[in-house]
Order: sequence, then C-alpha cells, then structure tokens
Amino acid sequence: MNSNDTILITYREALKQAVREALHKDEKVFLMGEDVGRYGGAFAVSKGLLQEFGPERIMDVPLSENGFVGAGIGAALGGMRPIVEIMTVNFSLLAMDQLVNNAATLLHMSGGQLNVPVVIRMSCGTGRQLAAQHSHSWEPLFAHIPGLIVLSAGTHEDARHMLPMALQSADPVIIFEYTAMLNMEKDMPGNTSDFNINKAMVRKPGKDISIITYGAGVYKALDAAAALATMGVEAEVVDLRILRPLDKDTAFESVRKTHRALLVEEAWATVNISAEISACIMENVFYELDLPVQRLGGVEVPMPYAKHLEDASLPQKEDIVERVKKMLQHD
Amino acid sequence: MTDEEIKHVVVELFKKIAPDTEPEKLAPDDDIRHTLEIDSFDALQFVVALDEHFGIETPEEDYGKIATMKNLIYYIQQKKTRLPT
Amino acid sequence: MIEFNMPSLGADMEAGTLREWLVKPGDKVKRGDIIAIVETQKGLIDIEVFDEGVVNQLLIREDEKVPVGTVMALIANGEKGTGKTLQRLGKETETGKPVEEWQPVIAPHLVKASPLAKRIAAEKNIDLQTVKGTGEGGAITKEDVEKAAAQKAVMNEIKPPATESIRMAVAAAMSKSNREIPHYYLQQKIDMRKALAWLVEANKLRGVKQRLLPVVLLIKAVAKALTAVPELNGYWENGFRHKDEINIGFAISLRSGGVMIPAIHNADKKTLDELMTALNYIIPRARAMKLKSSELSTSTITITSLGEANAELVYGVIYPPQVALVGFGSIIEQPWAEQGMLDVRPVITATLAADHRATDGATGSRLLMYINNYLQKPELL
Amino acid sequence: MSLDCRKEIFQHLNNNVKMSNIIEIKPVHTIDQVHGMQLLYQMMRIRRFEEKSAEMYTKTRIRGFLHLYIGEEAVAVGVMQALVADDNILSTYREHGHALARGIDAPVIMAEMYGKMQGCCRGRGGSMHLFDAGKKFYGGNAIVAGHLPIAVGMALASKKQNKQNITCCFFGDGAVAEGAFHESMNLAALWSVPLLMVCENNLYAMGTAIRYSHAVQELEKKGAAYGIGSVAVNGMDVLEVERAAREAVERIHTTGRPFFLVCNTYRFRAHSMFDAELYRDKSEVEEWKKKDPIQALQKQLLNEQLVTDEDVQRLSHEIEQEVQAAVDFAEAGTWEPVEELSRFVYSDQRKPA
Repeated sequence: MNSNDTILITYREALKQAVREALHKDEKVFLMGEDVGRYGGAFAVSKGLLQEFGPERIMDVPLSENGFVGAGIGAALGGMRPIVEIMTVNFSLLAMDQLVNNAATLLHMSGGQLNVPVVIRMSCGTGRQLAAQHSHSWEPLFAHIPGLIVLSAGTHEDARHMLPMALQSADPVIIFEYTAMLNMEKDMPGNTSDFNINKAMVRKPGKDISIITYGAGVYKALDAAAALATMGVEAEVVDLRILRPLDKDTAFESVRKTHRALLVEEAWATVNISAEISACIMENVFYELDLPVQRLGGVEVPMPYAKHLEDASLPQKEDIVERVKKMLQHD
Repeated sequence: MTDEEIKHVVVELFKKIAPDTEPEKLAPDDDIRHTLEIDSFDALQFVVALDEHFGIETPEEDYGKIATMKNLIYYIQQKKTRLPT
Repeated sequence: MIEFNMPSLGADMEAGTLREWLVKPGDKVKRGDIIAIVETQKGLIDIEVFDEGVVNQLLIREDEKVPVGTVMALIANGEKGTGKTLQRLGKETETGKPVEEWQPVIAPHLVKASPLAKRIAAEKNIDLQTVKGTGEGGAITKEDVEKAAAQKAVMNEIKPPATESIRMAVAAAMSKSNREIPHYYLQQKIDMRKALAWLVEANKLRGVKQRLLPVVLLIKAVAKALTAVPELNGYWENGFRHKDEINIGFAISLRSGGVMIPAIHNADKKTLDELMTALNYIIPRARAMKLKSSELSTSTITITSLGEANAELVYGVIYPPQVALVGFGSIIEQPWAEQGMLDVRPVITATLAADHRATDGATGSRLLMYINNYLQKPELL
Repeated sequence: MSLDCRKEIFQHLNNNVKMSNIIEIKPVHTIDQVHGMQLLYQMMRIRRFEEKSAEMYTKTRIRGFLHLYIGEEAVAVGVMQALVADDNILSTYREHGHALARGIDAPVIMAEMYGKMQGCCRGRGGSMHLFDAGKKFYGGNAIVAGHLPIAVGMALASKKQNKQNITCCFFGDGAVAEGAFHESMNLAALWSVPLLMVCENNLYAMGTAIRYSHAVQELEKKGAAYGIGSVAVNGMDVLEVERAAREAVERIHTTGRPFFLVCNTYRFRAHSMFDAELYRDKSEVEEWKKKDPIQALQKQLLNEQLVTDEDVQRLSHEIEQEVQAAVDFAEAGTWEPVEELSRFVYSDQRKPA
C-alpha cells in the first residue's frame, strides 16, 4: 500500500470517528453509557458528541450496568440500533446476566425468531496501575459464550472500522477496546474496502515462527517481531481480532507456513484464548508442528498495584523476544 | 510324493533363495552348493525351507547327505516316510 | 381399564414410596382427586388421578417403593379409556444397533520427533530410527529429517539398484582407498576346533531357524577385540576420529558381481543369536538390493569373510573413511603343531588391512591376538 | 390502603413527583354477557391446558421444569384485555397462561413443551421459554427479573420511534427483591417510558414466603418510591384486574410514564412439579382455593343470569376437545433433526467470509 493512503490518528480519535459516523449514518443508532454525555466519556472518547447529537442520542445512564445493558438489548429487540458503552470491562461483570442469559440466548431459545442487534463497547486492558478490580482481561470469558460475537480492536484500524461492521450484524457484538492505547498515534490504512469482521489478520508476514495474539498483544508482538528481525528471525504476527466465532483458519494457515507457534495474550493463561487456539492447532494442524506450541499469558495473580509487579505479571515485548529465541535456539 | 514332485518343490525353493541360479539344470550327481555357488548362509536358508515345506529337520551332521540332488531327494523320501502323517 | 402409574415428577425422580392409599377398590374417582400420598426425596407429595372411573384394584401395598412408571392401581371406566398407556420417552432411541466392529490402531511411541518431522519422514520414506535429532532434548525436527532425506537422495544417486553401478561404486571406493590409504597387512592362523565344536553343541539346542553359522563367532570376536583395541574402530577425517559405537560393516558378495557392506550396529553388545538375526535380516535384503542408505553408511570397520570352499586368505582393501578391515579365509583342515604334538585342525586365516596413518603394526597385531583368544573361548562370546 | 401507610409512602417520594402515586381503582359492578363468557372461557382454557400438561409431565412426555399458573389465571386474562396487538409482552417461566391469553395457539405451546419441531420455538425453549415474535410475546424468561431491563429497553425503543404501543412486563414477588427490578424501575421512571410493570404477587418466591423476602411487603410502595404510579388489586378477581389494567394503560398513554400494577394472587399448585410443599400449610391452600378466580367469575355470571350451567358445560366440553387436540398435535409432532442443532446460534445472514 502506498504511504499516501495512510492516516495518522490516535486510537481515541479512531474510536470517536467510528461512533460519530455511526450516529450520522443511521438515526436508529444511539449511544448509551455511564458518563458518555456531559462528562464526555470516561476516557474522552465521546467528548463533544452530546453537543452534536443531543441527549436523546447520547444518553447518560445511571450506574446500573445490568439495567442499562438489558435496556440496550430491549431497545435492539424494539427496533433501535443501540451502542451500549460499559465504562470498563470490569463493570461488565455486573451485566453478565443480561449478556449471557439474554443477549446470547434469545435467538436460539426463540427458535430463530428474535434477533438482538446490540453493540456493546467495553474499555479494557491493563498497564495503568489500576490494581486488581480495574485491570481485567475478560476476553476469554466472553469468547466462551455461543451467541455472542466478540471482537478485539488491537489496532487503530480496528478501532476505527470494527464498529460500523458490528452495526451491520443482526446478532449481539461485544467490542473490546484498549485503554492503554488511547493516546497512541499510528498510521492507519485509509483504504478499507477489504475490511471485515470475519477473519483474523496477518499483521506482519514471516516464515520462522507464528506469534498469535490479539488486543493489547498485537503492538507488543509487532515490536518483538521487529527486534527479532534484527537477529535474523522472521516472525509472523497474527492478530486474531475475532475471538468468537474464532477464525482458526488464519492461525492454521500461519502454522502451516512457519511450523512453530507462540501464543501471546494478557489474560490469565489458564483457560484463555491461547489455550483454545493451542487445542485447535493440535486438532487440525498437528502434523505441521516442528516444536511444541508455547504460550505467554498473564501471571495468575490478581493484578498488583505496584508498577514493577504489574509489569512482571504481563507478557512484555522482551518476554516475547526471549521466548522466541529460546524456542529457536536448539541449533 | 514322487521323486519328480519332490524335485520340483526343491527347485522352487532354491530359486526363491538364490533367484539368479538355474537349479532345474542340476544333474543328479552335481554338488549342489558348488554348482549353484551357494554359500553357508544360503545353505542354512535352504535347510530352514526344507523344515517349513516338508517338516524335515536336518541336523548339521546330515549336511553331507544332501549334497547332490539325487541324495537330497532320497533323504527327503526317507525322512518323510518315517514321520507320522 | 386404565392404569394408574407411579408418576414422574421430575427428571431427578427415579422411584417413590407409596405411603398411603386415599381410596379403596370400588371408590369412584374423578380427575384431580388426590388418591395416594407418595414419599420422595423431597418429602410427601399428593398424587392426583387424571382420569375418571371406579378403582378396580390396588396393586401396590403401602410402604412399597416402586420405580417411576410402575402400575400402582387399575381404574375401571365404563367407556373407552382416555389414559392410554404411553411409552416412556427415550426408549425409542435405545433400540439395539449392532455393535460396530472396531479395532484401535495404537502405534508404539518409538522416537522423539516433532509431528511435522514424522509427517515428512512418512512422506519421504525415511526411517526416523536412523535420524539423529538436534532439537529440544534430542527431538528430531523437520530440518533433521530434510537433511536425512537429502543424504538419502545422494545415496540413491550413487547406488541405483543396477549391477553395473554397484560395480562402479565399488571401483570408485576401492580406487580412492588404494590411492589415499597407506595400507599395512598382518595375518594370523587361528585354530577353529574349539569354536566349531562349541557351535555344533550350541546348534543342537536350537531349532533349524535359530541355527548359528561360524561367521557370527568371527563377527563377535572382532567386535569384542575392538573394545580392547579401539584405535582401529573409527574414521580417518583429517586425523583419526574414534567412534564409540562398534558398527561392523559386513561385506556381502552379490551373485551378479560387486559387494554390499551393510552395517551391524553395536555388534559388541549383541548376543550371538542377535547377530544371527541381524544377518538373516540383512543378507537377503542386500542380495535383493533393498538396503537403506543408513545401513550402508554407518559402519566403523569392515569384515570380509570368504566362507567355505574358497581361498585360504584375503588381503582386503579398506573402505574409506574407515581405518581397518578384517578378512577371514575359508576354514580348511591343516596340520597343527601344539605343545610338540602334531594334529590336524580346522584352521582359519585372519588378516588385517589397516591404515598406517592411524595405527602401526603393533596395534594391528594386538587386535589379531584378541580375535584369536576369543575364538579359543567361544563360550565367552 | 390505610392512611398511615400512604403517609409513609409520601415521605419517601421524590420531591419532583407531584401526583399521588398510589392510585385507587373504583369497583365496577356491571358486566357484559359476551365479555364475561370470554373471560371465563380463557381462564378455564388455561386451567385445563395446565392440568393436561401436569398429566403429560407425570407420564414423562413433558420434561424439564414445569411451573403451573393454576390459581393465578385472572391476572394474565385480566391484564391482557387492556392490551392491543401492537403492545409488547414479556413474561416469566410461569407463562403458559400469558401465552394462551395472548393468543398463541395451544397446540404449538404443547408441542414446544414436548420438545417437538412444531413447537413455537422448535423445541429449543420448552415450558419456560415460549416466544412468538408475531404475537409480540417475548418470553418465557427463566432468570427471575432478568427480563425487566429488557422490557425497559423495549419501551424506550417505542418512545424513541414515537410508536404508540406500550410494553407490558409480568413478574412475581420474588423478582421485586432483585436488583434488576430496582434498576429497571429507576430507568423506566428516569426515561419516562411507556411500560406496564405487572407484579403477580402469589406470596411465595418458590418456597420462601414474602415475609421472609421483603422488609416491606406492600410491594406497590416500591413503585411509588421511584415516582411510578402504583396500585395493588385483588388478583383473584379478573374483572378488577381488567379494570385496573385498562386504567393503567390509559395513564401510560396519557402521561407517557410507566405504571406499576400489583396483583395479589395465589398459586394453588406446587412451585413446580417436584415439590412437596413443605413451606406452607394445606389449610392455607384450601383457604385460597375458596377464592378461585374461575369459580368466582362463574358464580357471578350464574347469579346475574348471564350464563347457564349448560353454557359452562358446553365451554368445558369445547376446551376439553381443544386441549386434547393440542396433545394430539404434540404427539404427532416430529423431532428437529440433530443436524440442525447449531442453528440459531447466529443469524443465518451471518455467513463465514
């Protein structure tokens, strides 16, 4: 792609443009969430939108996660196109009943009669010293649930373009957005003609090892791959993007090429997305493997506050580089 | 079994062990190992084959009794009649 | 007649105990009447009747425990019954299908290799047992198999199964040997009386198929001698490289001309029976020219044995990069002087051709002495 | 309602709420013959359908949980008179009565409980999850109070789209103890949405009596606390329920605000089929059975000579045939092929790229 076709943008601005565009395009779309209006969004993503669209379309809601997420589901059933923002993924636990028992089940329980076209946005991730109750990586939790579509916006491109795609889905979509990336400025491809929310993406091609990741792991993996390149290792970085229904084929394709896989994510390693991908690799492309699949996940501890402990509990770029070196060192 | 039938089987056995020889051309009194250039290993294979096909155990001291085709056929006939069928 | 059954009040109810009948035969009952009290794990539950009629017969006594569905009473209704007996759900799915014939295929786990390495090995017909792993913990990786495959391809090129090319390969190797290796030769006559006598006795204990040939004694004697004289077991590659494994290359002459020299691995550690088994495995395949490249490339020394009715002694040509070759002539009867007495003994002449760059005559001589000594004590072989 | 109680409620009211939120429904004594027969027919039909369901349950034709509405029929039938086809309805797991009163055919309900493909949800829902999008009947929800936030959202959608329909949400006294109830009441009032919240107070949350669940047992007071118009009525009297519901719906239309209708009622049957009812006395059940809503209406109609015994017999006979037809339909139904198992997890329109 030509460099003229990229746009320099912050992750926050990408998110905001997506919401703004959706509100302009379809009058049935409205944004509801805690402090999305007068406050301007807890992370300033929706700043200014209240003034532009008014309180009917930028709805501040009380601190009732179960209530307003359920209301979002109801509004979707009633013909609207709600975007529900849960301020942080940590509070989504209070809305779990609505997400699991209603959003995910109504289509099936009704024998195909009812669609729930609701989009839930959640700010999430770690790395800002917010300690145990505000640093959750709940992607695996939601990816476990049939009936939900679970997206992880690990790049600026996805921050900008996943939402419009999600609003075309007849089924409930959960989008994970990453707080730690909000201020990050990146070049984003301007051309979106082949954009989709069905396929994982190879963010950097390589032939020696597949680093399969998503969300906050994507940029870390790309940085690690750049470092590895200086050592003569061509790592391929796969961004899973769609955590349910998981696009396994892209991962398999990559393993067929490199024959080695390192799975990276911030969520606790036990029963995480990597565990699922690893099992799928065993089931489907076992005979492509030249090394055992390896994982780098979060250390299994409630997130500590102190910076050095927080850093140590998450897979970092250096950890990825070290692990890859170890995997490839045997000759 | 007639002598001819035994000879036929024996020839087949030799052909299997030493495919590039022509055991059917052996004269009754030719020294088999010498004529066919069979070494001790092939000879042992042949004794094993005799055991498998005719149920005849050939002790090492009898190796001299099976050196020619004539003797070999006689030896087999003798051994066979001695065995209960 | 209508059947009144022990009702199923939940999937977790399997049986109930009748505690009390609230009706007796002859009583009229109508839909919704409570006619029995049944005890379940959740306590006493009133049981209603869904039909109308006259109680004809009570089939279950009070305090009797019966499974769900058991007929507890018969109720007579003048007209045709509405409560036709319904089959229990689920039965229809249990009807006996023929049991599928199924045999598990469980291959033994023999080598430590990556799945990809295994797949490539299968595709390229490489025996993983012969591939050395360089991966984690000695695991065979894709690269290892591909290396082995490349080697095999080379071997196949120099060893097409045509007699002529075997002749050419032997010619090339022997020319190289004669050109590059400064050979020295030693020879030693060996009395085989004890060895052959021991063999006759040993073979009496064995079935036809287990019989040993004299050559296995020779092989084992050489192998054991090499453990005492390791300087002759190895390669000359810019200097002598000793090999720990004693892999004996055994020269097999092909009827159509040429020789093949497959290796008998770890010959010093094999019993005589195992050596015989190895020969039984190798010789027919060598003659059929079906040897694997690895079997041809791993020997650390060569033995050539002429067998019976042949020349008395052989001066061999070393197979490079090996540094020694042991030759055995035919066993022939010869006059033999021992302790001032003359006797006739079966005698074999052992020869050694050795690379003078690697060893000197004294070393070679020690090897022949050891071989002789071992053949005098066959029971120790 | 005592005066003391009212004072207490007003003390809790938000200052912004100007009107009195506890409403009284004036009794009406006249009844139209045809309408009276209609109400009686609907209640009798629900009861007979459920008795048959219980029978089929004991014979293992129906499985899972089966919660019977017997005794509470007046609530569903009464409230439903006030609703029109465009209104949304959400209910609980004790919803056969609501489904039938809403007009979902008995055979497809029975087939659903049998787990057959001809059921209203193709056997995916069962007794606790009856849905009919065409009838705007949104379940059949088995997490207590889980559907209340959805009802708020549906009402919100109507408001945003300037639709004239309202949303009616049925739930029990147990739900009132859930956080979702309080969040929903707050949101509904805050957003002023056209929502009728109908609490069927049958005095028991499964086996726990209301006195063990609620510090304040006059549940209508909880609506007032959110500034929502609230009234409690005799849920054993279908005419009173109907009148209250009609007035409530009218207020919702005129004010655009939600309304909270508490129907005090009683379930004659156990919570579900497998229940020894250790938590209540048989005498209490017998007392309530004297207030049977079907008997009460029947008696009133006979007294006022609006129906005859023969009319009732004829109704009963028709219902018997209808219910038997539902069973026959369910029996004759077929199982959905297992190959279809994974359908309806995602919409068919979402195809892999």
